[in-house]
Amino acid sequence: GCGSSEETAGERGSAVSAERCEQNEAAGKITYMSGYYWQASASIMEAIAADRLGYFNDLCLDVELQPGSGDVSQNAKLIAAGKVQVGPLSEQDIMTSNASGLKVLGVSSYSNAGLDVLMTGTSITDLKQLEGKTLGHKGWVPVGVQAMLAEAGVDMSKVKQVKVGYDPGILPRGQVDALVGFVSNEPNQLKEAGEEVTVWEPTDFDVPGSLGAYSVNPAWAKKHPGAVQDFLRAVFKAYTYCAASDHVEECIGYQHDLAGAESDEKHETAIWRTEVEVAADHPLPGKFGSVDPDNVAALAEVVTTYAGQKVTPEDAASWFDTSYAEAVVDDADKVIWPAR
Amino acid sequence: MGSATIEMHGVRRLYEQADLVDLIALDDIDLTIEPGTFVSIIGPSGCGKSTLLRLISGQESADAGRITVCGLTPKEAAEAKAFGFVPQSPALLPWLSVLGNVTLPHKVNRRSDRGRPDLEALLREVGLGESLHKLPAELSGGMKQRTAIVRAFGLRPDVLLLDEPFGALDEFTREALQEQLLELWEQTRATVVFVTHSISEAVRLSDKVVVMAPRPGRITDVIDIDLPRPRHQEIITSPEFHAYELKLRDSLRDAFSHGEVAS
Amino acid sequence: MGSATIEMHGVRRLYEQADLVDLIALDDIDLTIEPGTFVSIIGPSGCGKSTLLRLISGQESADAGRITVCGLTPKEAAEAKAFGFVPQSPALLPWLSVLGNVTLPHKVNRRSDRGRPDLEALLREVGLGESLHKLPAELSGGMKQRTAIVRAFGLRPDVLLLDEPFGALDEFTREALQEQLLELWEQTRATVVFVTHSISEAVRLSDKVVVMAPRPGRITDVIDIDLPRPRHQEIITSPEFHAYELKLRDSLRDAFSHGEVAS
Amino acid sequence: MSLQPGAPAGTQPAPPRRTHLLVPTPEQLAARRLRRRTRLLRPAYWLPFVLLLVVLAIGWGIGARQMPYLFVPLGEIAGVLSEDPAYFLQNTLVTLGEALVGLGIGFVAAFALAVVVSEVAVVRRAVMPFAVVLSVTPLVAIAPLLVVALGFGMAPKVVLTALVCFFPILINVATGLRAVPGPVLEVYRTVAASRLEVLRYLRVPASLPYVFASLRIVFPLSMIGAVVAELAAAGSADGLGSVIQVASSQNRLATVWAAIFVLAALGSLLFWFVTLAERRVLHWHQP
Amino acid sequence: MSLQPGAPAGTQPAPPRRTHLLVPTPEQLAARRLRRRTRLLRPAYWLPFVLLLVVLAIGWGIGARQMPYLFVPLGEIAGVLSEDPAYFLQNTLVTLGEALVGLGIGFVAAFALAVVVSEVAVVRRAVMPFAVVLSVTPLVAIAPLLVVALGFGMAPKVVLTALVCFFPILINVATGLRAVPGPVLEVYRTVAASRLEVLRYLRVPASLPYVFASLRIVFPLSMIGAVVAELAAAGSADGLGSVIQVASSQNRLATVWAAIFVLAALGSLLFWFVTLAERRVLHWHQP
Ligand SMILES: Nc1ncnc2c1ncn2[C@@H]1O[C@H](COP(=O)(O)OP(=O)(O)OP(=O)(O)O)[C@@H](O)[C@H]1O
Ligand SMILES: Nc1ncnc2c1ncn2[C@@H]1O[C@H](COP(=O)(O)OP(=O)(O)OP(=O)(O)O)[C@@H](O)[C@H]1O
Ligand SMILES: [Mg+2]
Ligand SMILES: [Mg+2]
Repeated sequence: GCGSSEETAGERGSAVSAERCEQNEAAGKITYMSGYYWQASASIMEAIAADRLGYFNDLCLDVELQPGSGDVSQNAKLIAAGKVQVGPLSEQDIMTSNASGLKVLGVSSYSNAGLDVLMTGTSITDLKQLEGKTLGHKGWVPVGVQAMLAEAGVDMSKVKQVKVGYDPGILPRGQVDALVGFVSNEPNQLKEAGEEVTVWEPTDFDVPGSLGAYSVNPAWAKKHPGAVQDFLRAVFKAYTYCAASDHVEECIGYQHDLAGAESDEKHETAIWRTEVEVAADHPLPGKFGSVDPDNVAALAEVVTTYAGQKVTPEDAASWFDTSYAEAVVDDADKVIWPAR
Repeated sequence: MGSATIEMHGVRRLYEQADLVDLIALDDIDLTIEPGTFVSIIGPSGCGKSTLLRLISGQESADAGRITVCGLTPKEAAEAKAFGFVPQSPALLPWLSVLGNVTLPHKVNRRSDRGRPDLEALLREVGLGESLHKLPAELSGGMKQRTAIVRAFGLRPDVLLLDEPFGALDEFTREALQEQLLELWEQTRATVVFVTHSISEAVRLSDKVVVMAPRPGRITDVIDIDLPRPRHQEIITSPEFHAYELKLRDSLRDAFSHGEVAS
Repeated sequence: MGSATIEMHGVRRLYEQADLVDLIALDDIDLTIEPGTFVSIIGPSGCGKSTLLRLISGQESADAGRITVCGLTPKEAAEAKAFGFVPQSPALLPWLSVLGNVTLPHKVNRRSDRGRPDLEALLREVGLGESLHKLPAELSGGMKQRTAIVRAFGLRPDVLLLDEPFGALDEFTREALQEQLLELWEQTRATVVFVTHSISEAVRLSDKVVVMAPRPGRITDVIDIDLPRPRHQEIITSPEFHAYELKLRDSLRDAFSHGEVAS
Repeated sequence: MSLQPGAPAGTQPAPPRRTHLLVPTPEQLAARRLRRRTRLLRPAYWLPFVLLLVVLAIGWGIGARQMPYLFVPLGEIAGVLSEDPAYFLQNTLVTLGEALVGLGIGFVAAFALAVVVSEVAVVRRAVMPFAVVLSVTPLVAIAPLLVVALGFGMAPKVVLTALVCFFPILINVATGLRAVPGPVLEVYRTVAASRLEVLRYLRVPASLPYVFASLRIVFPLSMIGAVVAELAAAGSADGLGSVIQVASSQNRLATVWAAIFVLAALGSLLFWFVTLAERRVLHWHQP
Repeated sequence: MSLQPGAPAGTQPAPPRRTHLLVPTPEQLAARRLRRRTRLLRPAYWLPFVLLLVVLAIGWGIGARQMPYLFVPLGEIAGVLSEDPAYFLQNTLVTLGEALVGLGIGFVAAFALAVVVSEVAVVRRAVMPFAVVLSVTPLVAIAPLLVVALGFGMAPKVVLTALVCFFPILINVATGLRAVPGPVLEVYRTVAASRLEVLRYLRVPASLPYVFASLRIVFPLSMIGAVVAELAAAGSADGLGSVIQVASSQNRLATVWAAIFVLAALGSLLFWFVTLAERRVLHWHQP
């Protein structure tokens, strides 16, 4: 390295050798697009923090942050088209995208627990009670939730499905009986509004998922493997930093600067804390930040069953490459910093 | 009610212009039109001929003076459906046939004391028998204007007002329509007020010609035409006719130079 | 080039109708117009007067026969900028001033062998001196038509074509414009072809009147008018004038009855 | 009648002398008839269109190869359409239904308001500024809120479509009701026609050409309104807008393009249908 | 000149006798002037509008109480606006910028095509059917694809706005270029004016009223286009469309309504601006 320590970040190339610095610079401008605006979610929050803490700069990475619209398929298209080099895509989304011809490569994740959940009124004590009732979703029901409902023995043909907007208030108002959401978002909103709901998590039904997964454009990754590694190095370090209770407020501050005055700090803090907690409760079997091959195989089956796209475990394995993440984390699950 | 007297005393009509000054469109008009007579009004453009018709038919009110039609105010006379009006353009409704155009005014003019005349016969009489069900777009200019005349006559009005009805027609069509107008009038003997630009037309048709001058709009002369009726087309080659034309021309020239009129 | 002879021999013009039958708009037209003469064309509506003008100016081609203007084909003559045209409506561009309207044709008509006349002087001569910079919307009908005439005269054309230029004007304005037209013509001595509906207008203006009849459009009579020039307004009250009017009227009546014309 | 002119050429049954007409021989006539009938079949008419079509199709093909995440080979799109036409038909009918019901409601409301507005100055002064504001408001942004207010099913889509169609109809009809020429009004005012009679016999018929002009705009617009509502606000997963949304979320681009093509074709059809209906109804009107 | 008519009334400097005019006394004149100047201030003009405004505001208030998840008290909306006006101003400028650039591009393209189409029949027959198809295509559905093709930043928004504005301008201008009266064309054809001259001196000026008619439509439409693009397409989080999207996802209804109100106000302003510009530029034109 260039002899700089962890504490004195901020000088260009301070955490990387001159040679590697040159290589990273050769990778050019790296466009990162978030999953959903500047929400304080895993895979967004730490990218913002890495930028603001100067980690990208320390590694000679020229990263430009772009907010995504929340449309997963569009994010996948942008990565496949090379308009975006790095972005969050859940492992199941990586599979469905590749299955429909969009080449994206999964490179990391924080946990096998999914964030997609189902919320119901407290009167629902068994998911089977949803038969004959109305279920609201934002365009489609995520495969994880579908798998959970199937595990619970629900006959989906007996559930009326409707597309709804962003307002979770329709659940307590009784316009729908069940509502698809994110574990970190809607339940917190409803709690804050003083509404009691039951949250059903697919993880509790042993349905595989993923949390905070990153994907990259495969052609670009092949050309610049060092840049992929160092990008992950920076965001992993930032994740660890922001996950520490002492730093949450600071990191939310960075997020708030980008999201603007209208962003609700309290709510964003709740999102971040929830997701970090889920990840901590369901750690990966392998190294921190890697991709679990067993999880991928299990997800391939779920996708084949519920997304209507045939994905063999072999295909699925070829769409992930865990070597980038494994190269930047040591055996004690500590991010290697500075780069060797 | 029968045919009707029109009386105007000291009538004045003002229009406020864009510069806030009042334009005197008509000033100090005194005119009595006997029942059943055919009166033409002639004068340069802008002398207030159309304004005069609008005052008689109650579409506008005078700013000074008094107007009566059969002893009623113009508005009352219009309510009593005393008027028929033929404008310069035929003003037919393009979506109605000739017959439809002629009968529509009756739908809005149900007056108890007179039945509806046989409009088809009237149309046939003016040579439109084969065009009853044609649309205006399929008619020549003269045919349209004949339809407009029958539309007004069909109302059997006490007062028939015509505002340059033949202005857009060529000379021969015009003469033919003048003849038909006279024949229809001789059947009904309504009181007719006929606005025209043409000297020979005024002489041919009228019992009396009112000459007007502009700025302000006023009556400068009233000339009686003592030619025998019925007046057929040949009359216009007669020396008496020519003499009346010359007399009217002189009177009109005065009106023009007095008014320093725009062309 | 100077003033120009127009010759037509056996000219015929057909229009295919909606029912696929050919309408003979003009048939067997033989006509020679001497250079510098003023020729009027009169006839019932639809007898092909406008078609004749369009053929002479090369806007349409004859289906049979031969037309020459100064020995050239009409298209060549138009390319050589031989024509000036005054339509029935003044056809001014509403966004240009009087002066702008009169000068625009020169921009598209740069002919080397004649300079641009003093258009402002010409406009002043016809009484538009104070209106040079007015827009058409601010002008009366007569003023607009005078602008259209100056626009054509300003081109110093060899052949001036006028298609019922005064049809929309009242009698007195019309007479005043006739006078101005004659004066301008006497200055330039262009060959003039003047289409009209009015008998007295044709007699007043022309050296020669061509009478046409419709169905098919054809020439039925050519009458020479041997009245002295300059002809001022008083001439129309003279007995000679009246005699010519009657003669032309008779000739026209024949054209009307022959043609069984629509009105 | 001493000098009664006859009817114009071609309108009398058989005038005695018709030398002004050059009746073609039966062979000529047949040739002319054929020429006219086959006018639209002549290459000069359809060739430019077909050529551009081919150029665009080739361009599309190249695009599909260059940007496979954006364009899809036309064959694939056709394949999707022909594989399950019932699916597309059913969803098309849903969207069409929403569009037409919304258009109907919007039309009745706009026409009624146009009549009131053109008759009562007070209402005009009150309403028209708001109508302008409504026309410039991006209704897409309101669509999600409408769902919340009106629940699922057709209601929010119909309301959005009605709102989208409202303004063009209002403006056109209000203009059309004023399109009665002054002299005609004078004629009927001299026989003391009531306001209602003037409205019924003069103003409403005179407004028909304007009504059709507005229909030519709002018929396709209503489809767009319904799709926007489905995209932004959807309730049930029916309709072409929902098809696009779901397929696009699953990266089934061929289905997305198939739905867009169906929409464009349907919109063109509606446009052409109004044009045809106008020619029928307004045979008296020559623009 | 023996009989030279003078100029019409009111246009000569000071005709000798003006008894046809009744010049009011200075007091009368002052009163009339005041009356005319204050015309728009008279209650008959603004009262109906204000009354309806009040009624709507009250209705809104009731709605806000009945459906709090849909309407927000106006006070709250005003609060949001006044709290951080810079935020709204900046986002408004972004959307306005996208809208105007897109409009500019769409205008130039549509005008150029209209000229070509009106001059060359072959191009007309080839292009017009596709223009109709384009006009009936729901571009919203294509917006996400445009982002993929064009990347982030203004490009996809500008292109979408240009596409939205394209058709109304094309149709209007193509009509306008044909609006030269026949007799005028005849006059200039008899002096053998070239096609280019006819285009430049006759057709283009004659089309101006139609150009303005289309601008009255597309100025507000361009704002809607930009917002739709922002709503449907990812990219930067700027612009009022993004404000609506983000706020709506966070259930900050007051901000959503504030942004919609800003959009409606801005659209009305653009509409009014075009109307004003038209009155200036087309002083020669009386519709
Ligand atoms: N509604 C109006 N507002 C203002 N001025 C008017 C109005 N109607 C007519 N005038 C003016 O009143 C005068 C008389 O107009 P009017 O139409 O009666 O003349 P006219 O004799 O019928 O002319 P023309 O022969 O051209 O029809 C003209 O100067 C005209 O400009
Ligand atoms: N472009 C055309 N297509 C078909 N028929 C035409 C065309 N132009 C003129 N005609 C027909 O040719 C005949 C002569 O028309 P033209 O306009 O020359 O008559 P005109 O003497 O000028 O009549 P008017 O006095 O009414 O102007 C008419 O029967 C007319 O219907
Ligand atoms: Mg008048
Ligand atoms: Mg003609």
